[in-house]
Amino acid sequence: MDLRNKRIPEDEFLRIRKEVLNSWVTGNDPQLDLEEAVKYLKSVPEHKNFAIKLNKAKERGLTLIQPRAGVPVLESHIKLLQYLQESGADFLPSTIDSYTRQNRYVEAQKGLEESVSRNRALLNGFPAVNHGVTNCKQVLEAVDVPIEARHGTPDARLLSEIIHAAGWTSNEGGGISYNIPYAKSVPLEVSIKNWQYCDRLVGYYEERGIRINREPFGPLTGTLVPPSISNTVMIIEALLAAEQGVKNITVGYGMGGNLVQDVAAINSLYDQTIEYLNKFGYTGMEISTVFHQWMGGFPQDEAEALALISYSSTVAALSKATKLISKSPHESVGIPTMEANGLGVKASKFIVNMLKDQNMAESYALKEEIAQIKKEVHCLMDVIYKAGDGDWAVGIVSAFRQGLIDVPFAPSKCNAGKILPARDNDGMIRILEFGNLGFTDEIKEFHHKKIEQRAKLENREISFQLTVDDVYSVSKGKLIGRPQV
Amino acid sequence: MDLRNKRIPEDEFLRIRKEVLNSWVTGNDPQLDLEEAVKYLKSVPEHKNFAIKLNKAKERGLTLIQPRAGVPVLESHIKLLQYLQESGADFLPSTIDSYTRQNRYVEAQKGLEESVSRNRALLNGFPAVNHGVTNCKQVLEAVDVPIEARHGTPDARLLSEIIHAAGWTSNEGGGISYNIPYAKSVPLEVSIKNWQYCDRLVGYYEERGIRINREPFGPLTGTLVPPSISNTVMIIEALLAAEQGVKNITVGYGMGGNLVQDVAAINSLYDQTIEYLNKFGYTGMEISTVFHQWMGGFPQDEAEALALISYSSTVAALSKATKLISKSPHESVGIPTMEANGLGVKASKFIVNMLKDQNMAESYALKEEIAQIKKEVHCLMDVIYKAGDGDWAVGIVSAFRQGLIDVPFAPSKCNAGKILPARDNDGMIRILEFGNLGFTDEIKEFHHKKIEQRAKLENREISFQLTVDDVYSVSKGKLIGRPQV
Amino acid sequence: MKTIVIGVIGADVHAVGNKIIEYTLTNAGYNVVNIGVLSTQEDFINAAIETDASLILVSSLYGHGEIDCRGMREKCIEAGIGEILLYVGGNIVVGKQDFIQVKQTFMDMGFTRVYPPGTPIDNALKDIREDLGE
Amino acid sequence: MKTIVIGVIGADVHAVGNKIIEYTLTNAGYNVVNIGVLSTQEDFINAAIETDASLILVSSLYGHGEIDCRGMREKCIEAGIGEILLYVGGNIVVGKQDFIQVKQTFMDMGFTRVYPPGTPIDNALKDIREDLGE
Ligand code: B12
Ligand code: B12
Repeated sequence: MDLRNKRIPEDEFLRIRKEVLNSWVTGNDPQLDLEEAVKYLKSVPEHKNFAIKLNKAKERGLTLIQPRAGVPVLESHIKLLQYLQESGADFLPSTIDSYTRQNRYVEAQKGLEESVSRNRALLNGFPAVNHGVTNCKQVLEAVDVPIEARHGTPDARLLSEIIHAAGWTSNEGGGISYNIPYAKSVPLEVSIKNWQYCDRLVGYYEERGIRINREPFGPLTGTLVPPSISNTVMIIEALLAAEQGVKNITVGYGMGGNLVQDVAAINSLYDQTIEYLNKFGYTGMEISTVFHQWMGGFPQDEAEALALISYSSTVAALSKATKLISKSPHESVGIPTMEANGLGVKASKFIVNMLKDQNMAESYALKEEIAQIKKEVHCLMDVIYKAGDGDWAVGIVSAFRQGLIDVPFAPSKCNAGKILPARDNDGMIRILEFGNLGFTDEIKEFHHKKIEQRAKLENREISFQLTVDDVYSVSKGKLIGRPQV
Repeated sequence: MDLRNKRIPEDEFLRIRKEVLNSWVTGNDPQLDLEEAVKYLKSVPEHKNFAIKLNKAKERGLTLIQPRAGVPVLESHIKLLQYLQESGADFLPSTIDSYTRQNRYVEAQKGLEESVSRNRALLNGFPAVNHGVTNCKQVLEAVDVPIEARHGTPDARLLSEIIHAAGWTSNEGGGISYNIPYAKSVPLEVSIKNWQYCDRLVGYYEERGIRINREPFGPLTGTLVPPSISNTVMIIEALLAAEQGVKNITVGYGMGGNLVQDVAAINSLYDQTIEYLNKFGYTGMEISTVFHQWMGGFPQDEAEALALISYSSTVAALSKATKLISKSPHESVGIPTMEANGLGVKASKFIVNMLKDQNMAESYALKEEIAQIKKEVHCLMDVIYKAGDGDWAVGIVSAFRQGLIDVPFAPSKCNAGKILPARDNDGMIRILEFGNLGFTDEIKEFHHKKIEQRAKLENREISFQLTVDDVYSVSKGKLIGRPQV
Repeated sequence: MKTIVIGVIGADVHAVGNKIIEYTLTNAGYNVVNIGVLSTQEDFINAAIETDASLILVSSLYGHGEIDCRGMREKCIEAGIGEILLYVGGNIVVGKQDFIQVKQTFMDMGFTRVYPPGTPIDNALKDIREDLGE
Repeated sequence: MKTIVIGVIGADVHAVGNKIIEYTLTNAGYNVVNIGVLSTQEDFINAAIETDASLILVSSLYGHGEIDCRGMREKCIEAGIGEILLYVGGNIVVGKQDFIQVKQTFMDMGFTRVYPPGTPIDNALKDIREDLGE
C-alpha cells in the first residue's frame, strides 16, 4: 500500500468518495452532494460552529464542557442532548455505537430496530450511518450548541461524510488514535489512509470557507499512558491532518492523575503541536487543547465518582485546556442515564467556573516536568522522522511496527505492547519496561530511577505487579497502587 | 471584670467548678468527680484519643476527615455517627444544638422531649448537657474513632465538663471564635473567661497525663474573612489555651476559594502559631491544622454541592492540613440526612486519598501570598499586644472594642463590623473598607490596589455591592461576583 | 416610604443574610428597621409598633424556626397589630423537608408568606411590592 | 493444570481487563489461552476444543453483551462441548440495569456464572476453584 503524508489530489478524493458513498444505502442521499452539503454547512449559525466557538473560548481563556452521550433511537437521542444542554454542556457529542465503528451496519441496523421495538437501548451509541443525513440534521436542529461525532472508527469515511453534510462541525479521531486502542487487526496504513480521507473532506470544506474542527483522540487506551507517548501521537495526527488541509485542530490528553504532570502535559502538548506545525510549514493553524477526565477504571460509589469528576475538572481548569470531556457517576457500571450524565456536566461546569480566574502558579516542579515531556517528545519525533525518511505517515507506521513507539494495553496487532507503565512516588506516570521504545538511555535512566525510588519505598521488586496495582488503584480510591500496610 | 491572660490557680478553678456543675441538674452526676473522670479518660483506648490520632496523622502527612453531625435523640445520634464512621470518617463530631449553645437548657429539654415524642428532630443538634455524662459515654462507646464536641457556645463550661468526663477528647471553640460569630451581646471578657475555664479543665487533665485536643474555630463567620484576620484570632486563642495548660491544639481556617491563598493561609497559620507559642515561652506544644470546606452559602444543586465539597478537599489536601471538616450536598437546604452527610465524607475521603502523595509545588505566587499573610498577622499581633500592654487577653478585648481587629458579618456587638471584604481579580479575599483595622498604610495600599484592579476590570465603582456580589457568588457557581455580561 | 421590620428570630445568629436583606430592601426604597439576630417575637412586635411598620420579615436559618415562630400571630393580635403582614424565610425547619407541608405549617400559624430555602431576598421583592400596594 | 480460554466477545476492544485476567489466572496456576479482544463465539469454541479447556471465560465490557452472547451454549453443544463451563462478566449490558434480571437473562442463555459490573477477576477465583474441582 502506497502510504505517504501527501494531500490527496481532488480528483482522486472524488473518485474514492464514490466508493465510500456506495458502501451503505444512506450514502446515496442527495444531501451528500457536495454543493448541497456546502450550502447546508454555510447555513449553520456561528454559535453552532464548533471551530468558531472553540476559538472564542480559547481567546477568553475558558474551559468549556462536553459530555459523551449517544443512544440508538433518534427521539431519545435528541431528548438526551437537550437535557445535557440544559445541564450546562457547551458542546454536544453524538457517541457512535460499536457496530458502526467496525462498519458493521447490518448489525447496527438490527440493534437499532430492536431498540425501537423493545423500547430499550441495545446499542451503546447512536448509529449515525444507519440514521443518515436527515436524522443527523434533525439532531443538530434540535439543539443550540455545536455537535461532534465521537466514536473510535478505523474507517470513518462514510460516517464523516454523513455527519458533516448534516452540519456537525467536529469529528473526533485519527488514523492512529482510532486504530491502536480501537481495533485488533486493522493495519495502521489502512486506518491512516482512511483518516487522510476524513481530513481531506474537512480540507475540502475549508477551501470553501467552512470551518470544521478535528480532534485526534488523546487518551488512547485511557490506561497509564505516559504523556510523551500520547502527545507524540497527537502531534503526528495534527501534522497529518494539516497536510490534508485541516485548519482547526484540538489536540487531546487523558488525565493521568498527578496534578503537576497533567498540567505539564497540556502545556507541552499545546506548545509542541504548534512548534511542529510551524516547523513543517503549516500556517494559519488554529490549535486548542482538550482534557479528558479520568479515562481509566472508575470507582463504583457515585459520590466517589463525582469526586473524581470534580478533581479531574480542577486539573483541567488549572491546565487551561479549552475543552473538558466530562464523565458521569455511572461510569464504572454502564452507559449513564440522562440524569447521571447531567450530574457529571453540572459538577464539571461548577468547578471550571470556580477556577476560571485562577492560574496554576509557575513552579520549579511544573517547569521541570514540562521540560521532561518536551524532551521525550522531541526524542520520539526524531526517531519517527528517521523511521519514515522524513515522511510522518511512513514513519509512524514503521515506528509502531518496530515498537519504537508503543502504547500500553492496546489491543492492536500493529502495536508492540512491550512497554509497561507505572507510577512514581508522586503518582506521575513513568515507564518500568521499555521494550523497544525509542528513548535515549538518558531518558530511560530517568524513568528507571523514578520507578526504582517507588519500589524501594514500597519495599518490593520492580515488576508487572506495580502496573497491575496502578491499573486498579484509582477505582479503589488511591492514586498510587501501593501495597496495603 | 478582671481579665488577664494568666493560668487560673487550681483552687480557684475548683471553686468555680462547683458553681458550674450546679447550673443544671446533669452537673450533679458523680461521674463528674474529677478522679472518676480521670480514671475513665485513662481507660479510653489510644485509637479513640483525638490528640494521639492527630499527632500520628500529622507525622505521616495525612489529611483526615471529620463531618459535622448531631441530632437530638440518643439512639438516632449513635446510628448517625456509626453510619458516618462506615462512610470513612476518621474523626466523629457531636454537633450541639443552638439552645444548649446559649445555655437555654429548658428549651433544649423541651426540644429533646418533643423530638422523641414526635419522632422528628426539632433541635438542630445533640443537647449534650441535657443528655449528661452517661449518654455521652454511650455515644463514645458505640463508635471506634475519637469524638469531639462542636458547637458555638460562649459559655461552654458545663458542656465541656460533661463531654470530657464522658471520654470525648476534643472540644472545639474559644473565647473569641465562639463569641464573635455566635453571639450578639455576650461581652468578650466574659466568653474569654469562660473559655479560660474550659482550657484550664483540659490543662488539669494534661497534668494528670491525659491528652485532650482543643480546636479554636477558624472560619469565624464563614463569609469572606481575610486570612490574616482569622489567623490572628487563631494564634491568640492558641496562646490563651497554652497559658491554661493545653498542649495539643488544632488551629483552623475556613476555605476562601482561591487555591493559592488558601494553601498560603494554612501554611502561614501553622508557622506563625508555632512562632508565637515559642516566642512566648510555651514549650512541648503539639500543633496541627484544620481546613474547613467552604463555609459560606452553598449551591442548591447537589451535584454542584458535591463538586464544591470535592474542590474544597483538593485545596485542603494540597495545603497538607491535618484535618478536613466536610460538608454535605444538603448544605444549602438544611441539616443533612445521614446518607447525604455520608456522601460528603466519601467524596472528601476519595479526594484526600487521590492527593495523598502530591504536594503543592512551591511557586513564587505562593511564597508571595504567604509573606503577605504573615506580614499582616505580625502587624495585627503587634497592635493587639500594644492594646493589651503585653497581655493578650486584655489586648484582644481592647482591640475588638476599638475595631483594630474586626470580623466581617459578625453579629456580636463587641465587633466593630466596619470592614468590608471583597475578592480581587484572582479571587483572593482582600479588604475594600478598613474601618479602624490595625493595618499599616502600606498593607492598606496593597489591598486597595488589588480591589481597584478588580473594579477597573469590571468597570464599576468600589462599593459594598462588590461585597454583596461576592457573598452570593459561590452559591451561584462562580468564585468572583462579577457583573453579568 | 413604608417601613419593614427585619430580624433573625430565636437563638439564631446567622447574620449574613440579615445584612444583605437590609441592604437590598433599603436600595429598593423601603425604610428598614433591622433588629438583628437573636431576636424574640416581642422584639419584632415592639419594633413594628414603634415604627408603624407594614411588614415584619422574619428570618430563621438555623432550623428551630418552627418552635420559635409558634404563637407569633397571636402575640401580634394581643399587641393590637393583628393585621400586620408576616413573612418568614431562610432555612425555617430542620433538614430537607417537603416544602408544601412546611409551608402549610407556617401558614396555619398565621404567616402571610412562607419561603423555601435558597430564596434570595431579591426574589421576594415582587411579593413585597404587591402586598404593600405599590 | 486445567485450561481456561479467555477473551472479549463481539465488537468489543476493551483490552485492559483482559490482560489483567490473563495475568491473574496464570498466577493462580491455570493454563490460560487468551484469544484477546474482538473475538467471536466461534473463536472461543475453537480455542476451547483445540486446547481441551475446562472453562470459557467471556468478557464483555462495551454493552452489547446480550446480543453477542445469544446462542453461545447452543453452538457449544453443536461443537460437541455442550457441558463446558461458561462464565460471563464485565459490563455485560447497556447501562445501569437491575442485575437480578440481567443475571436471569444470561442464565437462561446457558451461562454457568454471570458477574455484575465491577467484579474484579480476583473475586471470581473462588468460584473457579470450586467449579474446576480443586
Ligand atoms: C478504559 C475504557 C475504555 C478504553 C479502552 C481501551 C482498550 N482498548 O482497552 C477506550 C477509551 C478505548 C474505551 C472505548 C469504549 N468504551 Co470504554 N471504558 C473504559 C473504562 C473507563 C475502563 C475499563 C478498564 O480498563 N477498566 C480496568 C479493568 C482492569 O477493569 P475491567 O475492564 O472492568 O475488567 C475487570 C472486571 O470487569 C473483571 N472482568 C472482566 N471480564 C470478566 C469476566 C468474568 C467472567 C469475570 C468473573 C470478571 C470479569 O475482571 C477484570 C479485571 O479485574 C470503562 C468504565 C469503567 N470500568 O470505569 C469504560 C466502559 C467499559 N466503556 C464503555 C463504552 C460504551 C465504550 C465505547 C463504546 C465508547 C464510549 N462510550 O467511549 C468504546 C468501545 C469501543 C469498543 N468497540 O469496544 C462503557 C460500556 C457501557 C455499558 N456496558 O453499558 C463503559 C462501562 C463506560 C460507560 N459507563 O459508558 N473504553
Ligand atoms: C455561614 C453559615 C454559618 C455561620 C454564620 C455566621 C454568622 N453569624 O452569620 C456559622 C459558621 C457561625 C454558622 C453557625 C451555625 N449554623 Co450555619 N450556615 C451557614 C451557611 C453555610 C450560609 C449562610 C449564609 O450566610 N448564606 C448567605 C446569605 C446571603 O444567605 P441566607 O443566609 O440564606 O439568606 C438569604 C436567603 O435565605 C433569604 N432570606 C433569609 N431570610 C429570609 C426571610 C424572607 C421572608 C425571605 C423572603 C428571604 C429570606 O434572603 C437572604 C439574602 O438573600 C448555611 C448553609 C447555606 N446556606 O449554604 C448554614 C446553615 C444555615 N447553618 C446551619 C446550622 C445548623 C448552624 C449551626 C446550628 C451549627 C452548625 N451545624 O454548624 C450554627 C448555628 C448557630 C446559631 N445559634 O444560629 C444549618 C441550618 C439547618 C437547618 N435549617 O436545617 C445550615 C442550613 C447548614 C446546614 N445545612 O446544616 N452557620
